[in-house]
Amino acid sequence: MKIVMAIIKPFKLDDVREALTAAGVHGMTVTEVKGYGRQKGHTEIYRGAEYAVQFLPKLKIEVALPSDLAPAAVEAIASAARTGEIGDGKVFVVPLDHAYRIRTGERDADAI
Amino acid sequence: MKIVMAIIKPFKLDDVREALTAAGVHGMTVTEVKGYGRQKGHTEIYRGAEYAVQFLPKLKIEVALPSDLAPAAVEAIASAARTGEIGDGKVFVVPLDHAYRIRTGERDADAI
Amino acid sequence: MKIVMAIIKPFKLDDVREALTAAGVHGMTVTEVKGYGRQKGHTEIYRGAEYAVQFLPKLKIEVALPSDLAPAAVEAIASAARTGEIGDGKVFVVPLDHAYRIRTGERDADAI
Amino acid sequence: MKLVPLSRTAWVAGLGLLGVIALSTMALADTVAAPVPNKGDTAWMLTSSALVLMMSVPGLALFYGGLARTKNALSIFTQVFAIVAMVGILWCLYGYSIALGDTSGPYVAYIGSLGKAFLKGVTPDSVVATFSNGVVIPEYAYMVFQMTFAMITPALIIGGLAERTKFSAIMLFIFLWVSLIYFPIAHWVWAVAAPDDVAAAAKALAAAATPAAKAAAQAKLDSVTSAAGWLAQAGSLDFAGGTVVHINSGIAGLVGALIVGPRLGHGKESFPPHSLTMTMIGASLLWVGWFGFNAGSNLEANGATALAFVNTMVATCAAALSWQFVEWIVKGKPSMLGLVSGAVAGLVAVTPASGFAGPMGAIVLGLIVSPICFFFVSVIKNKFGYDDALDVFGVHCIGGITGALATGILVNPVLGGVGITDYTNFAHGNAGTYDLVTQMIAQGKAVLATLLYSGIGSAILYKVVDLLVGLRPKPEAEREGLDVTDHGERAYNY
Amino acid sequence: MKLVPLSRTAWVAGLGLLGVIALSTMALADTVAAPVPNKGDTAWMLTSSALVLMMSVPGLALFYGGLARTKNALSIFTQVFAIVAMVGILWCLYGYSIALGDTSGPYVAYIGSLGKAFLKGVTPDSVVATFSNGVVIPEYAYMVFQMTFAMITPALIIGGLAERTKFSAIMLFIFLWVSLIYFPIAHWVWAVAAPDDVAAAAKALAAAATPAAKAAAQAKLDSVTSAAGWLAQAGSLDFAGGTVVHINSGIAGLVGALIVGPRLGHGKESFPPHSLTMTMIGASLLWVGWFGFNAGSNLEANGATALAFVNTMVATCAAALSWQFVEWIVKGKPSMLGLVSGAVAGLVAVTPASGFAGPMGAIVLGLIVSPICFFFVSVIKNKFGYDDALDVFGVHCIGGITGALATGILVNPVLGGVGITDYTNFAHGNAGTYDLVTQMIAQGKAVLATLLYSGIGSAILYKVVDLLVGLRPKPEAEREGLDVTDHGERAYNY
Amino acid sequence: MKLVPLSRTAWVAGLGLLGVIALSTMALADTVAAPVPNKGDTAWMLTSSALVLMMSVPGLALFYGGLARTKNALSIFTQVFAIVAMVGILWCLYGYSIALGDTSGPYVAYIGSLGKAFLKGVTPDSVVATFSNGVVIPEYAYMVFQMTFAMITPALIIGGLAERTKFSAIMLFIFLWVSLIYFPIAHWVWAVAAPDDVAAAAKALAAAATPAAKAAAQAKLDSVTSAAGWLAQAGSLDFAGGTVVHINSGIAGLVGALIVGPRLGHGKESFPPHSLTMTMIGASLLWVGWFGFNAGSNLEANGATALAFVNTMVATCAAALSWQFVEWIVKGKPSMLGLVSGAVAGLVAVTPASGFAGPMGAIVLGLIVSPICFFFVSVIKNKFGYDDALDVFGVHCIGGITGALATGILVNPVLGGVGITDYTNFAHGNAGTYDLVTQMIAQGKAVLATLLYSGIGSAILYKVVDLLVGLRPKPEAEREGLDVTDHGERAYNY
Ligand SMILES: Nc1ncnc2c1ncn2[C@@H]1O[C@H](COP(=O)(O)OP(=O)(O)O)[C@@H](O)[C@H]1O
Ligand SMILES: Nc1ncnc2c1ncn2[C@@H]1O[C@H](COP(=O)(O)OP(=O)(O)O)[C@@H](O)[C@H]1O
Ligand SMILES: Nc1ncnc2c1ncn2[C@@H]1O[C@H](COP(=O)(O)OP(=O)(O)O)[C@@H](O)[C@H]1O
Repeated sequence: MKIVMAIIKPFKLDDVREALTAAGVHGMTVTEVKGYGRQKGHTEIYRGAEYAVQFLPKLKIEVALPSDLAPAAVEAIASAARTGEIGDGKVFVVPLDHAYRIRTGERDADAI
Repeated sequence: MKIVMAIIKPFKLDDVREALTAAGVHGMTVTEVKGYGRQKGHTEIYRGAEYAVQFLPKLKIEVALPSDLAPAAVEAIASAARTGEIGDGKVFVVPLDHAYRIRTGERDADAI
Repeated sequence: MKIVMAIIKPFKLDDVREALTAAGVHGMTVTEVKGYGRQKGHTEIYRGAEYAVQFLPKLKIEVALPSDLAPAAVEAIASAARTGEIGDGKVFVVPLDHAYRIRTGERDADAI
Repeated sequence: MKLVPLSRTAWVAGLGLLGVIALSTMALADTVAAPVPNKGDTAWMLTSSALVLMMSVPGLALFYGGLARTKNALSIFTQVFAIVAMVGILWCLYGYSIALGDTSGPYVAYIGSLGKAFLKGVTPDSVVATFSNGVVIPEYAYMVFQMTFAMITPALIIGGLAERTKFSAIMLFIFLWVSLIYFPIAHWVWAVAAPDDVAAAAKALAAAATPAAKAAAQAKLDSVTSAAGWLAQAGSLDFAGGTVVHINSGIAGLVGALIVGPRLGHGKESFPPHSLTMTMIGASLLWVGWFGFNAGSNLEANGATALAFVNTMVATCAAALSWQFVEWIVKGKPSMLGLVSGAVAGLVAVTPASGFAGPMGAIVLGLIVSPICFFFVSVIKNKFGYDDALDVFGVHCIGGITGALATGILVNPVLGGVGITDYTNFAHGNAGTYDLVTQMIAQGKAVLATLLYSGIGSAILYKVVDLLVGLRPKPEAEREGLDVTDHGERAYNY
Repeated sequence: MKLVPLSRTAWVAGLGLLGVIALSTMALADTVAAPVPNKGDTAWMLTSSALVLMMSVPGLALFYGGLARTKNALSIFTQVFAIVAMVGILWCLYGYSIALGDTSGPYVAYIGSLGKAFLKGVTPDSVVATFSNGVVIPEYAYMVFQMTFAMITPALIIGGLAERTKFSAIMLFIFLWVSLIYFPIAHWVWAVAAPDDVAAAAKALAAAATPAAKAAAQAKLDSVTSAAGWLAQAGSLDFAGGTVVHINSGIAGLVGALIVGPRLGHGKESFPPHSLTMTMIGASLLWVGWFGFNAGSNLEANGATALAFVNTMVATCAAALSWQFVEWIVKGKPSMLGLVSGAVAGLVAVTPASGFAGPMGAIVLGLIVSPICFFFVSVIKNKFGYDDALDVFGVHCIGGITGALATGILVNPVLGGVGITDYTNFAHGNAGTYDLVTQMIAQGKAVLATLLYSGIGSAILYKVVDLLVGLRPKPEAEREGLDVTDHGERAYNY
Repeated sequence: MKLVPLSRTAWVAGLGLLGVIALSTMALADTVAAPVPNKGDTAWMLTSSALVLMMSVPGLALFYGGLARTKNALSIFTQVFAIVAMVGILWCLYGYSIALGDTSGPYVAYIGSLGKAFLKGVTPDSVVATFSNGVVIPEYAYMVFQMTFAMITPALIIGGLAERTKFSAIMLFIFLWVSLIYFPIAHWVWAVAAPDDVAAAAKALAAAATPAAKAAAQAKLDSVTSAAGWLAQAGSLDFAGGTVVHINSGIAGLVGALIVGPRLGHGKESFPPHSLTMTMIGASLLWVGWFGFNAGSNLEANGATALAFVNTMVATCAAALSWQFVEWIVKGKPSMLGLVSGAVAGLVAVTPASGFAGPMGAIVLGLIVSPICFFFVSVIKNKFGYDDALDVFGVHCIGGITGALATGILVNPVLGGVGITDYTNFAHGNAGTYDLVTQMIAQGKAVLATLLYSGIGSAILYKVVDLLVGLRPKPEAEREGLDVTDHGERAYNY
């Protein structure tokens, strides 16, 4: 099993969720994060003080899934989240050893 | 070593923390997240506009621990977080290669 | 490839970002989290009610990088984030199978 | 609200004197012109009415809502705002008439009549008496000023019910409560004879030549002076609503907290206030608006109004500091919530006393009320385990009782109070003379009557509402929060 | 703003009568002393002015800003605050003069002159007439009270443009709009002859002995009565600004929403309000401040002022409840946003009626306006797909039309209204007698004139501004949010 | 606060004239009745007092608190609220007496006496003089109005100390500061002779027949006119507190910033405001409340009050726009914080001028003050590296100096000012005639005296407090935030 973890632009969430659903993924967890990368930030000015804001708001999506579904999920996310502009984000795939569903105690493939 | 990562209902945090402590785990990191899954959301109405809110507030708990402690931690979390209602959440176990304690420079088992 | 994930004290973010940049890492994702560990919390009092607050605000930094860069990144983070006081946090290294850049479709080493 | 009708016999005896004075000053103009409102008074009463509305929305809504958890913040706001709106209409339909507008009818000591239902007969030219002879204000201004009191009082109750009571239940309960409990109690305390009517009747009595005329005039005078609420007749002092507003709502809130039961997780989970910033704004606007409440209760803009204003200022300052220092000593840290809770406790306590005490008395009252309320919200509440979520009992009821009783003491001129000085003070012997025991009995009577009538009456109404629509939401709904389940909204979408 | 000049012939005929009355009361003092302001009136007008400023900042800023998304919250606050500041200056430079201060010049039915530009000649001793004979207030108080109306009206427009219009475009548009649309319309409706001038002219006419003198006096009288805006002369009733403020800004907002186009993601993404807490505070402060707006519009502090105050209170209560119950029935849940939207709709609707209707009429108006506005914001808006982001059309324009038309009905004394009772009502025959058809025609004329002039004029101005500086930001800038891209700030850094 | 005692000789010479006028108008009623307060004035003063309280809480608390970081938000709120509460009590105990209530005693040019400590002798019937002959207001209203000034002034200081000073240190410092610095300076500027006392003394002098009687009368007159603060005697104009409030607090804040030292991380970390929404609300409520501050300072409700109101409105508008445009040009973007900072700078600058300048002068003042303050907060502050966290020096002290000096120019009737027109203007030769140099010297004297006395005095007090309780929290405590470490709370628990 894998965890597919994607960093995307916030307004792409609905598109990504729909693409994942279409790809057969029916659960995910989303976190508000701040990203630093090539995309340049902006300057904020508060009276005398100017701040270069380098961290930009992003969303992190985590999806646990069977390994064979991972490529399709990555593809679904990537195509739904793409705008072509810098800062579109990343998709990472990390190994997942075990999964449990708390409500039922189901495990691994049954749990996700 | 493993990282046990659990998605739970927010009001279960204290129960889970206590159960983990009882299981010998003395450190954890908690993140506010939004979950999408089988549990149905609700509708919000703002003047003319109705929105189906599908993401529900959850907490993500991350615990780094020696591999042998993982099953007990998973069990502790699962039993403390269970209500039996849909949406209770998941527990995931992912591999952890290394750990360091910043303050002391201790490593791996000593660090967690 | 690895994901280096660090829990640090919030006011150390800028130092850590600079240290990582110096170490050749040019992207990262930051999440506001709450940490529980040895560092003691504080008590809050709201009229009659006293609450022991055990979770303290921390930042989680996630950096995806080639495996050979990981030790340097860990070292950079650890030395930049160290105050020597309890609660300085942890650095974890977890395996990363694949990485994609959404904008370009680049993969793995090219993506990060 | 400083009318203090004494016992009927005192009235009757005393009025002879007044009549003579009245006669002499009116000698030149037998058909004296009806008094017209002074525009300064009208300006002040309208300003005061706006200020009291601001106490409810946004003041109380924020003070209470900030203390709730995020998931119930909107439910608090909605309840306060909707109660204000509903009571505004009820007040026009019948509330004003039965509480204050039409003090006629067979049970006039207990409730008025419907002669001014739907504001019948009220016009821009209608005037009502103030507490000074010959001074009137537009009836619309008086009506709307009193409306704002009827709006905020029931809204206070939800402090005891917060975070766990259905919106439908709250609306039904408040509809019944304001009709059956608030309107009568407001009548008991604040329905009084107009000074000019008393003077006119007394004048007629003094002028009566024949025994028959004398008897008729006496009867007329009796009827004027007895057309007052029973607590007013009993001599209870309540300048701006210690009993009517604070004890009344506070006890209803406590009874509600007991009947509805504690919030899920009470005593186990922590319920920290979701935004003390909002609570601070709310407390501040309560303070600012309270000048309308207290100083507006003088119904005109004169030196006595300024005194009520000053007392409202300094009792609040003293109580805020006092709470903070008690907390600093007892808990080790002086919290902002403690500071503003003290301010509200001071405002509550000075409400009945604001027109009667002197500033130094008001300061002492402020210093005293905070430790008492602090003790209730931090010791008594925990000991008995009732979940008075936003402390309407601990602050409003206890603060109101403290203030109501202290008023009986602080009115004493020896302590800097104004004494029993209003237009009723012309009676024989001890009438108008301050007597501690007499006054404390009158104060105690009002406190007890309010506690009993409102406490028992509210209990019955909660049970009725529970039968009709159910007081409490389902546990899942309570867990999810009333904002989403009752109102389909969330307070914040950052 | 309750001056109701009837047709010129009615005036002329009627004034003879008035002259006689005036003469007799003035017989003893031929050189009658100039009236001086009553301090109660002055206090009330200054209080009212502060209240109306509070409606804009922070009231409207919060009401609107809370409904925006976090990333545009500051842009709303900035726009409201900067509009207020800019219009305050423009009002002093020329706005006051051409709208109300100098009602002379060749096109006086449509616009005044520049005689008081830069407030020339206004001193602490200058006074202006109210609606009562012999009652004046300091001109500075009148000028600043009316300034606050000119400040808030254009700020309302941004409800239609929110979250997608450049700050520079908004400032330029508002500068043009207030100068070319607001100032004239305010003149049409509110520029009227002073009662004392009319009385003096009538008196002179009555006293004129020779035909030549009579003709001269008649000419003078004509010139006095015709120095009024054309809608005022047409007999349209608009107590505090149903047409001038709400229809005017509401239609300009709709036209703006259409020309600027919908927000990116409109109809696809959800745009939940970022802080309904702020919206609640804003709505509450609008309500509190609106007493200055409506009751202040009587220009003095008397019983009629109190009536306007009461109407403002009860229409709001009724409309808040009414919206909530409609929503409860139609959508299944009573939301807080619905409740406060209803309150604002009620405030809007009662604005033109506040000095004319009786309280029961105001309640009915409140009950009616909310379903109408609800229908527009939840059905019509979705059906036609325009993106009136903060519902300035659905609430202000529609509510304003409802109120403007209802005023024509509710002023009827049979329905508890005050009737056509002001100083113009001395004319022959039916003058001063309420007539439904006549009145509704007058009301309809004002509504239509405002819709057309403001609608078309605004469209032209938007196009001009688009050419000059561009209305809309780049899509990336709109995505990122105007707070950062226009102002370089973020509202919250928790 | 527009009393302008000229030099003693000018007084004496001039009063003969006044005496004659006074005599003639009083000829008919030798034993003239004591003036009674006008209810419009009383209503206005009470309204103003409530408005000024609203400036402090919640206004200033929000304006400042919003600029702080989340972890220190409550500490700001608590400090402002607690200072207000403490000073309210101190004012009653002795502050009022020594500052304004009892202008007797040997050092009356520098400080009053304790004759009204504990408000001894003040009753609802006590009155105090205004700036018009024969016009009085209730002493309680005057006392509480001035109390609100004593409350807000020290609260402003914390802008310089924010986010790094212990609560206990702040409370102790403010206790000392208000007692030893504010009360005296308020006395210097605002303790003046009552117009009626001057008139009565002058009348007695004019009536004195024998040389002995003349000498006695002259001595009496001298004693009346010299019972004033030394800056008042020097002819400094400060209508509502440019020196007493803003320069005074601003310099104390700067000295504090220097002594306490910069916040941890200053110059390295970014300290963005945690909620500009709160700052906007705060600035708006400061504006609304400031009408009480400035227009209330006229002590009655007349045309001059309306002028002060207008000036307060338009200077603020002009300064808000001015700051915004400067920022737009210099920094590339017009920020909301800039806009509202400009508004506050305008309010500060117009404070001393509000009753003296004409509206056009006030607009110019507003346009000028913002660039000056902008320069200080964005260039000077960075250059010198002091950490005036919330810019109390850059906005209040610099704005206050600008306003105080500009007042000396704008009062010139040629520039639309009211001139040196009050009751002192009856003197020989140039008395009452505006002279630029004379006036600027008087203004400069007040500015300098305030800067020196407050600057040096504050430095000493900070050192004393540092010795007694320590000014600064431990670094860990400062890192964690004062909300948790000083008060045991957090502002938000979303
Ligand atoms: N090495 C990395 N590790 C973790 N997250 C990263 C890394 N590089 C980039 N990111 C995340 O991806 C986001 C987009 O990256 P950026 O370099 O700005 O644009 P792009 O993905 O288009 O190349 C960043 O804001 C950050 O959240
Ligand atoms: N495949 C998944 N990957 C990551 N998180 C998931 C996944 N499926 C569910 N979750 C998380 O678990 C939560 C609960 O899942 P849900 O399907 O609603 O209920 P249950 O766990 O009872 O089956 C979701 O809200 C989401 O946060
Ligand atoms: N076993 C763990 N798993 C995940 N996070 C942990 C673990 N132990 C500690 N942490 C995180 O590290 C932070 C610091 O840990 P703590 O024990 O307080 O201090 P130190 O790192 O100095 O020993 C905690 O607040 C928590 O966020």
